[in-house]
Amino acid sequence: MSDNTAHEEPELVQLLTPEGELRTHPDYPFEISGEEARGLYRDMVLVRRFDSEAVALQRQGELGLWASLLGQEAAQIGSGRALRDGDMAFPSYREHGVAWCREVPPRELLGMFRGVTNGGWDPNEHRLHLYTIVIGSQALHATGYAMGVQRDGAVGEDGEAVISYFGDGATSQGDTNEAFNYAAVNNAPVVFFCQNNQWAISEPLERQSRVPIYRRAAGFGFPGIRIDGNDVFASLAVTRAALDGAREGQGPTLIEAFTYRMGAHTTNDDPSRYRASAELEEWKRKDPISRLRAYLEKQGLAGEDFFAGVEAEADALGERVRRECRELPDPAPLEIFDEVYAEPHTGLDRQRAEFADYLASFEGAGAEGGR
Amino acid sequence: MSDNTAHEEPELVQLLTPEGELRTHPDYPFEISGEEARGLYRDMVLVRRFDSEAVALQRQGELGLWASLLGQEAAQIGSGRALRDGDMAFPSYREHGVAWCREVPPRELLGMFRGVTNGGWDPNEHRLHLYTIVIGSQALHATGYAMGVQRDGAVGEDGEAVISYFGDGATSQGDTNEAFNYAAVNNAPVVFFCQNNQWAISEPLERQSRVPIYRRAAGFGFPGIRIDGNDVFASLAVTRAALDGAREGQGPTLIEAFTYRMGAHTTNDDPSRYRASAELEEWKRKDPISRLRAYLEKQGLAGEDFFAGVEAEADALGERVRRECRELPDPAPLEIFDEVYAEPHTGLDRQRAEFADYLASFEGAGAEGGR
Amino acid sequence: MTDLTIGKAINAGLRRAMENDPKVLVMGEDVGRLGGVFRVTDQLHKDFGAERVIDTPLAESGIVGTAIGLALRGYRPVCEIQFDGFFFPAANQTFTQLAKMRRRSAGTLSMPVVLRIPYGGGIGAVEHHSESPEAYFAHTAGLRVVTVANAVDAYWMIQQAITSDDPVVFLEPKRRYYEKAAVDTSASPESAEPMGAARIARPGTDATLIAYGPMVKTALQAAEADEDHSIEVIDLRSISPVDYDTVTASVRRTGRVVITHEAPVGNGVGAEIAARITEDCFYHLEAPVIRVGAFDTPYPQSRLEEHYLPDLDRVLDGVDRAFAY
Amino acid sequence: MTDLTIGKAINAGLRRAMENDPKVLVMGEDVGRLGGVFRVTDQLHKDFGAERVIDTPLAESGIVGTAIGLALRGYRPVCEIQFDGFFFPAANQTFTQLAKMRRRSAGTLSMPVVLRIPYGGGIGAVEHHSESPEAYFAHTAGLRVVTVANAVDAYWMIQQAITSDDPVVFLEPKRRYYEKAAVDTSASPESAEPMGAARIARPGTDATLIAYGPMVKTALQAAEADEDHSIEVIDLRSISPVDYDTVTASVRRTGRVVITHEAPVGNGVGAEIAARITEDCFYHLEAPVIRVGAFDTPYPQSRLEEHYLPDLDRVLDGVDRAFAY
Ligand SMILES: Cc1ncc(C[n+]2csc(CCOP(=O)(O)OP(=O)(O)O)c2C)c(N)n1
Ligand SMILES: Cc1ncc(C[n+]2csc(CCOP(=O)(O)OP(=O)(O)O)c2C)c(N)n1
Ligand SMILES: [Mg+2]
Ligand SMILES: [Mg+2]
Repeated sequence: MSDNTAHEEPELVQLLTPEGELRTHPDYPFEISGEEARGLYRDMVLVRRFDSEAVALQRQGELGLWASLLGQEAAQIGSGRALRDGDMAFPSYREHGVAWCREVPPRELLGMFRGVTNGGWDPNEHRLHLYTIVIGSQALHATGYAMGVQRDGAVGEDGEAVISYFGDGATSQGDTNEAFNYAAVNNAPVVFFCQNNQWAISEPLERQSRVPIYRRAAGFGFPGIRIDGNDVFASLAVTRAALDGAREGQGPTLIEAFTYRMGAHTTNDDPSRYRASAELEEWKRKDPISRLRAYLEKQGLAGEDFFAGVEAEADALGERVRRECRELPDPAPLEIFDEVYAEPHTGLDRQRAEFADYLASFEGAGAEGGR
Repeated sequence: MSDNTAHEEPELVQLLTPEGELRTHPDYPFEISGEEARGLYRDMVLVRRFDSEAVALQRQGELGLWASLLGQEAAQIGSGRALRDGDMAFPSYREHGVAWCREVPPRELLGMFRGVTNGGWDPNEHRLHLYTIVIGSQALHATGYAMGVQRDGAVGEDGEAVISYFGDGATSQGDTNEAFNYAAVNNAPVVFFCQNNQWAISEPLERQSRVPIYRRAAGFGFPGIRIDGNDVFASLAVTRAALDGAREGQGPTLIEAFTYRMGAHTTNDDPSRYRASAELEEWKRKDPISRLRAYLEKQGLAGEDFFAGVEAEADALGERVRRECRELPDPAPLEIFDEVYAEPHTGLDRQRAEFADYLASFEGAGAEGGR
Repeated sequence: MTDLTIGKAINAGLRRAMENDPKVLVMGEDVGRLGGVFRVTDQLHKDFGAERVIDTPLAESGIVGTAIGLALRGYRPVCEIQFDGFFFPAANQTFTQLAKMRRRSAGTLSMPVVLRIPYGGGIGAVEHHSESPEAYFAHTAGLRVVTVANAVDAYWMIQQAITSDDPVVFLEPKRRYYEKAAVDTSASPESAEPMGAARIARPGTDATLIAYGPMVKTALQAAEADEDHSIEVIDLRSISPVDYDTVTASVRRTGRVVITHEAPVGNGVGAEIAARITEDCFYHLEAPVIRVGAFDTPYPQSRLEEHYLPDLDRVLDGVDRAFAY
Repeated sequence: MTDLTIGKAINAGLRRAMENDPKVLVMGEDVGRLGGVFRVTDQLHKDFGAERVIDTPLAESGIVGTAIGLALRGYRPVCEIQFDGFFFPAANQTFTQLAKMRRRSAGTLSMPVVLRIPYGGGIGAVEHHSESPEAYFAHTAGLRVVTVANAVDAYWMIQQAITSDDPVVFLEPKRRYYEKAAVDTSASPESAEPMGAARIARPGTDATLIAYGPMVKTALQAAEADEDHSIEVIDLRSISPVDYDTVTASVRRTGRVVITHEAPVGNGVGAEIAARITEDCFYHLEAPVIRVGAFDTPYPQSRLEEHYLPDLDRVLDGVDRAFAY
C-alpha cells in the first residue's frame, strides 16, 4: 500500500570507511590525534564490554532487563565525546555509551535495570539527565532545558548546548515533533541526535517514516543531516559542529546517525521472529570498532600492546561490573514513600506510618514472618 | 531570540489576482465556466452573510459563541467545491463554508454554538464529520478514515478521498504531526488543508512555525504546497488535484492556504489587544469576494442583475438563519443521559431514574418549582 | 475443552472475532510479525495479513486517533497499547474523542473500538510497565472498562468487547497471562456470561472480598487462608459499569466488605465502590468498607514492588481490620 | 485592603511571585500580549517581557514538557492550560514525567512547576470548556492539587503553589473568576493559611457540607437556605492532600456529611473522601456520606448544564437525604 520510491538511500557523512580509511568531507574538515583516536577506541571497546557483561548479568538473573547498545558504540561515543563538560544531555534508555562519556559509574547505570532504583545517578553532577523510558518525552525536556540556557544568557561564545537522544521509532511520537517545533520557534540551543538503528522493537524503519529521518528537520525549519552512525569520527565531528552551532546561537540541528541494532531490542526480545539474520551479517562488516582498529593499525597509531592493554582494561571492567552489580543493595521497604513529595503530604505520611506499623507487626512473629 | 531569516515569503499558487485577473500556473491548468464561477461567488457571498448573521445572533444572546470565517471564504468554498459527493471531510470548528458546500442546513450548524447540541448534523449523510474543537484531533480521525478507504479497496480510478481541515496553530500539535506521519507511512488518501489565517487567537504565525507551513510535508515525505488562500480558483484547482492524487493512490498532500482571519478569533475575542489594524486594512484589499466579483465583471460573466439576485438571496438567507436559530428547541433535561452508551449501562441507568424522580418531585410543587 | 492460558485465550478470542467479522482489525506497536511483546496477537498477522493486523508507527495518540477514524468508516479496531504506562499519550484521543463521540453525535456515530492494555505489576519490570490506570478510565463517561481474571473470561470477554458498539477498555492482567484454564472454544457466544456481570468466584457468608483482574487470584488465596471466617470472593469483571446487584446482595448477606486492587488506594476504583456500597447498604454494614491497594506513590523500582502491591498478607490484614469492628 | 476578583487576585499573586523570584516564568497559549483568554496574566508580558511570559506554540504536551526542562534548569514555570478540556494532550508529560521525576531521581531533581487550569462549567460554553478533571490529578501520586473559592485564597495560594518545590495543579473556578473580596496584598506571606489546610467556611452543628472551588459558593447558599438545620460548610482548598484533620473533626461533631463537586460523581474526588471519612468516623456517622455531583455522562451541551451541574436544589436534596437516615 505504500510506495517505496522514497526509500532510496541518501547521502550520509562518512569520515571513516568500514575498511578504516579516512575520507574528507567539505563541510566537516577533520583532524584527530593518535591519542584521541585511541581514546575513542578504548571508549568503544570498554562500553561494549560493559554492555555484554550486562546482558550476561541479566541472563543470570542479576538484572531485570537490559537494553544493549551493541552496534551503536560509534554513534554514542562520538557524540558523547563531542560534548563539553557544561553541556547537558538527555538520553533515552540505551545510551550507555553516552553515560560512559559522562562518567556515570557502571553501578549507578545498572541500578535501574536491576530494579533497585528508577533513576540511578545525579543528573546535575554528570550533566546527563536520567534515562527516560516513555518514548519521546525527553526531547521536550531537552528543549525546555535549552530554553532555560537561553534565559540564563548562556548562549553565545563559549555558551552551553543541550543534546537529546532518541531512536528512529521515537520520531513518530507527537512529543518529538512538538520538541522539534518548540526548538525551531525558540531557536533553542539543542541538538537532536537520532540513532536510527532501523528497528523499533520489531518494526522496521519503513513503518516509522516514509523518508529518511534527517529530512524531518527541514520541515520545521532547521538543518538535518545524516551521518554514518557506525563511524565514530563522523559522529564526533558532526555533533561537535552542531553543538557549536547551538551554543553560538544558531539554533537546533537534527542528526540522524544511520546505524544498526546488532542485538535484540532488549533481553526480553527475540529478533529471530521478525528479521533475517543476513541483515545482521551485512552490518557486522560495518562494525564501528573494527573499522577504528583498522584505522589505528593502518596508520600505525596503535600496536598489539595497546590493543592488549585495552583488552585487559575491559576484563577488569567486566569483573568490576559483575561485582558492583551484585553488591547493589536492595532498597528498604519504607523507601517506597521517600521523595514522592518535597514537602510533607499528610495523606502519604499517614500511609507510611500505617505501613511501618504493619511491617513492625511481623517482627517477632517468627522466622517466617507473616502467616 | 529567534532569527527571522526563514520568514521570507515563498511562492504561492495564485490563479486569480486581487484585481480579478486570471493567471496561469504550469502545474494547475485551470478553466472555469461562467456558471461555475458565478456559483462560487454566490457560495461565498451567502456563507459570508450566514456568518455575519451568526455574529449578530451571538451579540443578541441567541448563540453562546461564534467563530467567524470572515476572510476565509475562498479557501473554504474552493476546497469544499473540489470535493466529490463521496469524499469525506473532517472540519475543525470554523469551516462554515465547507459545511455550506456539504449542504449542512444552517440550523444544524448553529446548534452547537447555541448550546442545544454538541454536534448537530449527521456526518454520514453530509459526508462532513462533526466540528472538532480539541485542536489537531481530527487530523488523525481523517487519516484513520482514509486508511479505512484503502481497506475498502476504494482507492484507484474514481476512488474516494478524505480531507482534513485545521489552522496554522494546529500544526504545532503532536496529533497533527502524528497524522502527517501515519498518512505518509500508509500512503493514505487524505488531503491536509491548513488554513493559515496567520493567527491562533492572539499568537502570530511566527510563534507556531519558523518556516512556511507547507514545508512541513516534505519532512514527512509527501508534497506540500502553498496557495493564495483568498483565491477561490487556486483553492478549487489545487485541492481538486490533491484529492484526485489521493483517490488515485498517490497518497497525502498538505495544502497551506495562506489567508487572513479578518474578524476576531471568536465572538469572545478582542483582537485590538494584540494586533495592529493596519494589517487588517492590507488584507481587505485582498478580499476573496471582491476579487471574484471583479473577475466576473471584467469578463462580462455577471451583471447587476446577478449581483442583486445574490444579494436578495443573502437577505433571505439571513432572515431564515435568524428565524431558524431562534426556533431551535432546547433539549429536555433527561437527554443528558441519552446516547452516552450504545447499550444499557446499569450505573447510568440508575442515575437517570433517580434524576427523573428528582425532577418529578418538583412537579406540582407550585409555579416556582423547587424551593 | 482446551487448556489455554489467559494470553492464548485472548489470542483465540481475537482470532474468532476476526474470522466472524471482516471489519475487525488489530493494530498497535509490534502486533504484527512479532505478535506483540506478550504474543497475544501471535500468528494473526500471518493469517489475516498486514491490512488487518497493523503495525503502527510508535505513537499512541495516533493509534487511538486513527482507530477512531477507522471506526467512523465502519471498522472495529482492536488497539493494543503495549504497556499500561504508555497509554497516556493517547489520553486526549481516548477521553475527549473516543469516549464522547456517540454522545456528541447524538447517537449517529458509534465507536466500536477496543483498547487492549496489559496492566498491573509484579513482573519485575522497569518503570512504566506495571501501572494500574483503571481509575482514569472508570471516571471517564462513555467508556466501558472491563478486566479478566481467568482464561474463560479472557476468551469470551474479548469477543464481547469487540462486538460491543461502545468503546471498551480491556485490561489484561499481565502477570497472570500464563494462568491456565479449560476453555470450551466451541461453545456458542450466548452461553458466556455477559461482560457487565460480576461473578461470585467463591461463596461465603462472613465477609465479601471484592477483587478484579490480577488480584482475584490473591483474593481467592486469602479466602482459602482465612480459616476463621467464610469469605465470599467477588470477581468484578466489569469496572464500568459495576454490577452492584451482585455486589450489594452479597454485602447484605455478609455485612463486611474488603476491596482490593493493585492501583493506589487514593481516588482508586475501590473508593467509588466503597462509597456506593456504603450508600446502598448503610444499615447492613458492620464495619466500614476496607480498601487494600497500593500506596499513593509512583510505582516503585521493582525490588520494592512486593511491598508496594497488596499481597496475601495485606489482604488478610484488611480482612482482619474488617472483623475488628 | 484591595477589592479584587478571583481572576485579578491570581494576576496580582503571579505578579508578586515574579517580582520576588526572577526564576518564575509564565507560559502557555495566549498568555502574552492578550493576557490569557481570561486575562489572568494581563500586563505581565508588558512588564516582565517575552522571555518570562512565553506565548507557546499550540501544543499542551510541549508546554508541560518544556516546563519540565525549564524546571530542570532551575526555573519555576507557571503553565496555563487554556481550558480544562485541553489538558489531556499533556497527560503523558504530567502523569509519567512531572509527577514522577522527584521520586525517579530519589530527590535529586525538583519539579517546581505549577499547572494553572481554569476549570468547571456554568459559563454557557461549547464542548471541552467546562470540565472538572480533578479526580485524574488526585489519583496521580506526586502531584499536589489545589483549588480556590475566593480572592484571598487566590492571591495567596497561587504564590504558595509557585514556591512549593512540588508540582502543583492549580484549579481556577472559571465561573467564579469575577467574584470579589477584599485582599490585603501588603500582608506577609506567613500570615496566609497554608495551601494544604481546609477552611471552615461556615460553622454548624448538624451536618458537614464539603465543597471546593466553584461549589463553595453554592454550598454556602445551601447552608443559608436550610432553615431547619445548622450546616457546617468546609472549603477543602486542597484536594491532594485533603486536610482530614479538619474534615473528620467536623464529621465527629455533626455525624452527617454531604460532599459536592461539579465533576461526575462516579469515581470522583467525593468517592475518596466518602470512603476515607467512613473508615475514620464509622461510629460517628448517622448516615452514609451523600455525594452530590454531576452525572456520569460527558459534559452536555450548555443548554443542559443547569441540570447537569449540582445546584442549590440538588445540594439541598443531598442534605435532606443525609437527614433522612
Ligand atoms: C510512549 C511509549 N510507547 C511504547 C513504548 C515501548 N517501547 C519501548 S522501546 C520501543 C521501541 C523504540 O524504538 P526506537 O525509538 O527506534 O529506539 P530503539 O529501541 O531502537 O533504540 C517501544 C515501542 C515506550 N517505551 N514508550
Ligand atoms: C488542544 C487545544 N488547545 C487549546 C485550544 C483553545 N483554542 C481554540 S482555537 C485556538 C487557536 C487555534 O488557532 P488555529 O489552529 O490557527 O485555528 P484558527 O482558530 O485560526 O482557525 C486555541 C488555542 C483548543 N481548542 N484545543
Ligand atoms: Mg530504533
Ligand atoms: Mg489560525
